[in-house]
Amino acid sequence: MALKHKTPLLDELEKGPWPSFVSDVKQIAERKPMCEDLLGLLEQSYVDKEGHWKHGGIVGVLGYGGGVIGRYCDRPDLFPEVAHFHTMRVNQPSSKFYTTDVLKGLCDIWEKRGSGLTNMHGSTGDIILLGTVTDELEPIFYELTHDMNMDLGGSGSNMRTPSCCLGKARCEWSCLDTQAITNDITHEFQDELHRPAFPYKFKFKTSGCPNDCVAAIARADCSIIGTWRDKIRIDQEAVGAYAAGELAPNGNSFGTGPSTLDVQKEVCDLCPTRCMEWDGKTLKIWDEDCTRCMHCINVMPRALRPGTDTGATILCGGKAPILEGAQLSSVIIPFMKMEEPYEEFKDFVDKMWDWWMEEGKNRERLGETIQRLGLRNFLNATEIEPDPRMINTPRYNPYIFYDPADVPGGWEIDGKAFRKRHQA
Amino acid sequence: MALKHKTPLLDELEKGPWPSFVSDVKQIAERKPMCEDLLGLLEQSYVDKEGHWKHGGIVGVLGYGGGVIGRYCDRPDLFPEVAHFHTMRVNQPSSKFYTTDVLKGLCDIWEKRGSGLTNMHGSTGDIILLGTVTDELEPIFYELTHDMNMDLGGSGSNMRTPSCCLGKARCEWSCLDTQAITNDITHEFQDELHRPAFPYKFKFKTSGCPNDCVAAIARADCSIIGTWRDKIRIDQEAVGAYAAGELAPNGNSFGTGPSTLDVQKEVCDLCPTRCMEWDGKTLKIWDEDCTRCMHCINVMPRALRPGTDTGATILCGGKAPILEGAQLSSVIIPFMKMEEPYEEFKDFVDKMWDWWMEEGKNRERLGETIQRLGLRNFLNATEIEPDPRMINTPRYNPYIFYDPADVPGGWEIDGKAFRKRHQA
Amino acid sequence: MAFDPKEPMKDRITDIGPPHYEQFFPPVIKDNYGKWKYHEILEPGVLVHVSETGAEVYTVRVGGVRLMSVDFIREVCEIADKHCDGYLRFTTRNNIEFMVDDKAKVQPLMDDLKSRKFEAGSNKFPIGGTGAGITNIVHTQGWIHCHTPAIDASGIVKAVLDELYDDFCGMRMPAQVRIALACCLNMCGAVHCSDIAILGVHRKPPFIEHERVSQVCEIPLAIAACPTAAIKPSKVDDMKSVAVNNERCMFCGNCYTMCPAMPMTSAEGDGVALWVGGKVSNARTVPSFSKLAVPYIPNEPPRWPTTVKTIKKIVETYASDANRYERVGEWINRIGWERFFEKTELEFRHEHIDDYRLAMTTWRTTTQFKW
Amino acid sequence: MAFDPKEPMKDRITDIGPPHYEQFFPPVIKDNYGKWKYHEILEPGVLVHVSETGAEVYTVRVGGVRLMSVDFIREVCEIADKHCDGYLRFTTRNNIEFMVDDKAKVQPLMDDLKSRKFEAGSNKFPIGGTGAGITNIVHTQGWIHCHTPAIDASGIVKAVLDELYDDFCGMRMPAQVRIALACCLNMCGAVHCSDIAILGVHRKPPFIEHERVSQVCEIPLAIAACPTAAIKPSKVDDMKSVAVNNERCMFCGNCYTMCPAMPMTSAEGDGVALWVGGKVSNARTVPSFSKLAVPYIPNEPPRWPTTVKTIKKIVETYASDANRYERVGEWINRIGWERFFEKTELEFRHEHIDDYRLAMTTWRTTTQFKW
Ligand code: SRM
Ligand code: SRM
Ligand code: SRM
Ligand code: SRM
Ligand code: SF4
Ligand code: SF4
Ligand code: SF4
Ligand code: SF4
Ligand code: SF4
Ligand code: SF4
Ligand code: SF4
Ligand code: SF4
Repeated sequence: MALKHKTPLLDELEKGPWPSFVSDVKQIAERKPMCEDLLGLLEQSYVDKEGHWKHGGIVGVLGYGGGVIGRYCDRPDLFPEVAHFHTMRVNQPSSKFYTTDVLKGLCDIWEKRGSGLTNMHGSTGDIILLGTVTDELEPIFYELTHDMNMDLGGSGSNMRTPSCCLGKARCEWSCLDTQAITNDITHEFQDELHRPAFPYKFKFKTSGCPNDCVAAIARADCSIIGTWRDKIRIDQEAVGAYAAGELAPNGNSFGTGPSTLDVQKEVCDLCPTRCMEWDGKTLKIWDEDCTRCMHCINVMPRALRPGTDTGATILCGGKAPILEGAQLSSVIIPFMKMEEPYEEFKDFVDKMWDWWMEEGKNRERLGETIQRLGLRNFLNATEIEPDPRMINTPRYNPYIFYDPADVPGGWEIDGKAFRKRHQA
Repeated sequence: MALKHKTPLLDELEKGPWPSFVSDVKQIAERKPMCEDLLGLLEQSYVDKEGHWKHGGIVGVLGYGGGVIGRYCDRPDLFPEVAHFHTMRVNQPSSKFYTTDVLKGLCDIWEKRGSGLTNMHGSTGDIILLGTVTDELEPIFYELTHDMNMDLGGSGSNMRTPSCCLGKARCEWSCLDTQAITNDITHEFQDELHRPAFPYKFKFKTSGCPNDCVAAIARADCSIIGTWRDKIRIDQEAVGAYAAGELAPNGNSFGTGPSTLDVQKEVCDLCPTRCMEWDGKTLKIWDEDCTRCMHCINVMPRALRPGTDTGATILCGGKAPILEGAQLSSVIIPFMKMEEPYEEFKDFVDKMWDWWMEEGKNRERLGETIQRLGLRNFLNATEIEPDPRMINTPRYNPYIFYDPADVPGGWEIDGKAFRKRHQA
Repeated sequence: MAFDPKEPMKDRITDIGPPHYEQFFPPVIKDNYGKWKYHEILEPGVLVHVSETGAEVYTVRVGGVRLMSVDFIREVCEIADKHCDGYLRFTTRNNIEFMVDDKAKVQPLMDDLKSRKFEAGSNKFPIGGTGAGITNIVHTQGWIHCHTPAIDASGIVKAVLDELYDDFCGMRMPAQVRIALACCLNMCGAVHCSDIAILGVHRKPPFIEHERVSQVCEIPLAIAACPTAAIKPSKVDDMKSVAVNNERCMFCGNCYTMCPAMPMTSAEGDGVALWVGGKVSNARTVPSFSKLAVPYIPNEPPRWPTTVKTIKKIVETYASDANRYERVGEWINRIGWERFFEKTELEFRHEHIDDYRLAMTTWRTTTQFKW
Repeated sequence: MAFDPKEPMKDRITDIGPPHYEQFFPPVIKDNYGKWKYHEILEPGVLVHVSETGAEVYTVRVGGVRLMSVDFIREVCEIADKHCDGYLRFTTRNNIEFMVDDKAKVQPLMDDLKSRKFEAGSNKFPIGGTGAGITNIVHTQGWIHCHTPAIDASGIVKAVLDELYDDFCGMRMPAQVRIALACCLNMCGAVHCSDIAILGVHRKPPFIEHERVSQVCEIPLAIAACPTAAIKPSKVDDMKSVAVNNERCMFCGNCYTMCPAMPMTSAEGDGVALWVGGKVSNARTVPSFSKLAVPYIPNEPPRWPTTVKTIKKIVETYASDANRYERVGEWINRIGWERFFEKTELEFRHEHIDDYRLAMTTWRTTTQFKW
């Protein structure tokens, strides 16, 4: 069937081996006029080299301040079917396992009430239902909550949909119940998620170990990353097997199959703290110097495993560049046991948010507030003692805000007495 | 002889093995009342835990804007002899070799016309004549210039007295004629040294090699540091001798005498670029990867020497914390041959100063002006092409000031045409 | 019961959050939760995880085109129903994972996946994205949905992954390579910490629609939005508006986010910047930001050949020059930026030198560098 | 001809600059300029440099008390005349170097130097300051001459070097150790890049003498002097003056430099901060700043026992824990700051955490740290 708009430029994207979204959209466009016009609009962008969407409008479902991104195209004259093309963010189940049932259910709703296009998934983690009209928002929300037992995710100045790596579900290294934590905070903080009351957005992400497969440290205002306090578990025999070429190094990441591993060069010499010793027979790890970077474990998964006294390092402040430049999250709590019901963690979150809501400026991410007011201020508010693990290096500038409480007489100098001792 | 003031606290500093300045000053105080009162004043400071000098006054010699630091004590009632106690900065000969003649001559002048106390030397490098009265300034200057062939150094917002390491005079590693350069620029820029016309002070320091024995990179607005472009010269036999324990490692810095050097561990493994290979017989250096850090040469001075195609790396912006925080100098010219009469270098200096005098704010060091206006601006003004050697890392923020000259239509967007393509 | 538009609050269910994850775990996952002992990549895209119980789960990972229709999802479900008892998952980089609990089930699954193609010829389910290969490109909306993009997203990603297809399906790289795309400086994705990042950039300051400003914007918010304080309040023909000091504008687009009357999209100004050397994991070296490699490449729809070629060149240089285990940034740190520009034949320009707030910390304050 | 105060410009000589260095080179230096081949430290404080010509120069280095009287200089000259043909030099760290061109001349020179003591007992010419020892402490004026010091200089230096005397005369350290002192934040010296730095700090904001401000200060300059913009213009009893927001003051003293009516010296507020891990050379690792180790120790004249003890503790910890060739900062980088504070038993406090302009770049943005 011929589509409404010719798309010679887009058609070029049907070529090549990688799955073509154009082919996919063209297929559904045959029965979905919205998709037909979306293709036309996109072709127009390819011609103009400019996007064709208007600045977002505010739409949503009753009682929620987020979860829907309003969108209108700027050429409704040419592409009337995408005049409205709002996105709904549906909160994904933690770590994105699905049954086909639930996916098919979503598809049915979306076939009926939306464009039939989705993003699986959005960058924050939500299921993105891409393109519908204002009138369909409430019915969709109703069906999601009633029929699918699902809810919207976040948008706006609120807690955003938390996400996590797959953790213990299918990874041998996870030091955390990543899904349990994510699911728990998502439910605990539903109000914060749906009703924007923060200075700006706030994201949680949880990775089971320092490999950080959900990129928490780069993308979350609060990054929860699994770690351990005891020793790396070593199976010396398996180390020997790696050295002897009986096993595939790095879980066969290089496709080499079983092949000799130069333990000294590939493991010990790449250890950031050089805290391992290999004499050709026994691998010794000076765990007190290990910074738990995961490298040795990554390379010899059948020989080494994280310790068993596990918990999380909590880091804060990660974000993209807007406004003051990108930040990675910084260590705030070096170690916290993460056990249901996560009281200690939630206490911390409460104090953190109280401070940020009190002190944060409009559109100021947590990391920027900490930058502006200083880590000391944040630590005071969250009642955390300073620890060298929070910093790469102590200050190298001498501009120290000494606490007047530590100084005899505080900030006062008796000027008269001074001038008795010192003539002007 | 009993001195005028009791100094029980200072007397404690006569104890101990390190030479006691108190003993020295007490000795001369027997005939110099100024020193007697200086001791009294210092004792007073030890009691009060506060200094007793007034905020500097402006004094000097005619026609010069610097070279004298005015100083008055704040208890002339108690210590009248140090009511005036000005310092004169005398420009040291490059790298501070002296004949006893010249030193004795200085001593005679200072015995007669000053306190008899000095600093050999001040932090910038000058001979510091410590403490005289206003009336003696001109006579001292006269005698310095006439009898000693000496001149004052800098103070105030001018070029400060340049200084250097001893270089080729007694060091096998020097890639520069450090004294010649220092002497030449000092003489070339006498006007800039004596008559403050800059936004703030400006310092040159020159080290013969990257060991930087004059701390140029930390303390100079323009740091000239020797380096080479060709290969490290290797004497393989001597390498072997080090390995065999026939020579003392690191010029015997550890006092070990001849003793085995583990070339792999102590040299190759500490090379920052790991560009050396040692097979127990031959040392191979991949010079194209060498960053000329000096380590290997330092450890095996009898085996390795810098190359012979020598010159300087010019770095700019070094300074102490005031105002915006300390800076180390940054690479501006990766390599420049430094040959008399240093035309290329002086051209650069002219452009640098022109820019700084044009753009620099009052009391803004060069490094701070560069920070405020950007390295690009400075490079443009000095007509230097950007080079990756100037940076540790390219920018990681996306806040790029694209040059409108590179953009079709520059900064203009035709709003009308835009709104034809895009409805508002 | 269906939704009744007249009584929207009737029977309303809110704040229920997402469904509990556990119900979506395939039995082998549920049974072996927390018991996994080790894993191995059997071939590109195929993983086995072995449990302390002896159980095994085989995962076949396929490249996910994130923008997918319900038809496509239904096809995914069909496959999962057929081979995986109706379970599947998506990865944090938008790949799709089919899991089976028996080795014998792997080959039929793979055969099925490989057999499925779009009519025009592209594969629906490329198997790969594991180990030392190039996995899926994380990306954002582009011209498909957003209002501030300087580039498209899906089209560029398709063009780049066509070029790198063999490396999605292979594992010949020195280490994993993560590529990400964001269509504007908001960077919706971890492009600020990617091995290779494709970023949409504007190069013209906003133009100001004075008639609209006071209607559609809160002027103080627009002013506060500017990181370089380039925006000042102004009056034009008696209308409250703003003025932009173009000299101070670095085209971040944050003012437009706050004020629709300050558009800055333009065909001539917009395009791609490429960044390299970021990383997220704590393995060996610490997480780090992506750094500027190429300040600007024009938008070249439909297949962005210059962007594709440049990325390919970077990838190949890296592949041939880096040591095993070295991520792109680790490789560059070893060889030095002077060598990176030389080897990749990219031009070093003024734009590479930082001039923002922390610029000083990026300058070379040592004589250590290579000729 | 002598100076005539009535005609100060008569016969005036100006702008002649320093005398040419070459005339001060001893013959062996002049003859072998640029020809030196290698050197060796024969014993602490004694160096030999060997020329390509076969010539040798022996250097005996002695600790220089920078504050010296003309009597002391004359004694130095006497020694140089006796042993060194009337030549000598000063090093960049204010030590004195006596050079001879024959090995036979070394011992008599050393004997002479060792024999000279002040009456009260201290040595005049301690031999040392070479190699992996602790050389002279670079320092500034302190209470001897400057107007802004928070501490004395010469007294603290004397007390510290008495304690470290054996290490000035020895070479048992893992690498060279450079200690520096500056008596205020102006840091006249390289204390910002020293292995160990002793810094004078104020802890009370300036008090303002409103009656004097407009007489002795240019108010705009005082305001501009403040890095944190803590100073604002104000009026007090009709006098133009300034006001300081104490909350924003970090006691840098820069306002006082510009305005004598804003003194901030006080016995209770002032004292010592200790810094560690800076370095200047490009050897192995790049030059780096000194970092805060101890935020505050009170002034304890005449011998500053707490300061001395703390430095000694740092030195001994370093000496016993660092690897050969590791400077203090390199050692700390290897073991980590968490271990540094543990091993030195120094308290980690709020003051250690940077909160100035580049603070963000000092935070730990990785999960890598030690327990
Ligand atoms: C849909 C999504 C991109 C995608 O294609 O996946 C998205 C889309 C938008 N983001 Fe985003 N962001 C999305 C994930 C992110 C992420 C990634 C993440 O969450 O892990 C980031 C970087 C991490 C972070 O938060 O710092 C991100 C950083 C931003 C920013 C810059 C925030 C900053 O502090 O630097 C903005 C600008 C703003 O907030 O005004 C922004 C703004 C936007 C807006 C709302 C545009 C705007 O100017 O108001 C976009 C709406 C597009 C549209 O029309 O649908 N978006 N945004 C992602 C959300 C899907 C989901 O819910 O799963
Ligand atoms: C005498 C000397 C210290 C010494 O005991 O050796 C000295 C003494 C003073 N310095 Fe300095 N500086 C001296 C070398 C330095 C150095 C070291 C150097 O030159 O290598 C520095 C650090 C390097 C640098 O320039 O950044 C230095 C950085 C300062 C600063 C901070 C400058 C900055 O940009 O951060 C000031 C404050 C100012 O300029 O207002 C300063 C100001 C002063 C003043 C003039 C006090 C003032 O506030 O105006 C001091 C006069 C003391 C007096 O009464 O004699 N002095 N000053 C040094 C000069 C002797 C000489 O000429 O040889
Ligand atoms: C499935 C997934 C988690 C999830 O919840 O979805 C996952 C799964 C695994 N990751 Fe990952 N990682 C996943 C995203 C990530 C990310 C996040 C990202 O790329 O956005 C990172 C951080 C990337 C970065 O640093 O920029 C990540 C950094 C790692 C590392 C660290 C490698 C390194 O040297 O830096 C390892 C260890 C390794 O591969 O040796 C790892 C290892 C693994 C292992 C081997 C863990 C295990 O024992 O099962 C898993 C299979 C690896 C493989 O595919 O070769 N995973 N992994 C994600 C798959 C994404 C994809 O579809 O391609
Ligand atoms: C005499 C002097 C130069 C001068 O013009 O006066 C000098 C002379 C030598 N230095 Fe130096 N350095 C001198 C100040 C410096 C400084 C500056 C400073 O401390 O303020 C530095 C930089 C310090 C820093 O990094 O913080 C310096 C860093 C070096 C290094 C680098 C060591 C390192 O591993 O970082 C070497 C190489 C070595 O010792 O192996 C070196 C090596 C040398 C050699 C061996 C050079 C040679 O071949 O003759 C000289 C004898 C070393 C010795 O004393 O053990 N010199 N040297 C200075 C003596 C100062 C003193 O009296 O103690
Ligand atoms: S972050 Fe760690 S625990 Fe989570 S999936 Fe990756 S490797 Fe496994
Ligand atoms: S986890 Fe990292 S730091 Fe720890 S021993 Fe292994 S490689 Fe070394
Ligand atoms: S800087 Fe280099 S050339 Fe100069 S004295 Fe030191 S080691 Fe020798
Ligand atoms: S000078 Fe430094 S970088 Fe060059 S080879 Fe020697 S140790 Fe390596
Ligand atoms: S990166 Fe920019 S243009 Fe792309 S989706 Fe995010 S906000 Fe929109
Ligand atoms: S684009 Fe960014 S820098 Fe330019 S005016 Fe707008 S907010 Fe300011
Ligand atoms: S450091 Fe401060 S107090 Fe000491 S001499 Fe320099 S300016 Fe004066
Ligand atoms: S001491 Fe420094 S911070 Fe405090 S008011 Fe003065 S200039 Fe400002």
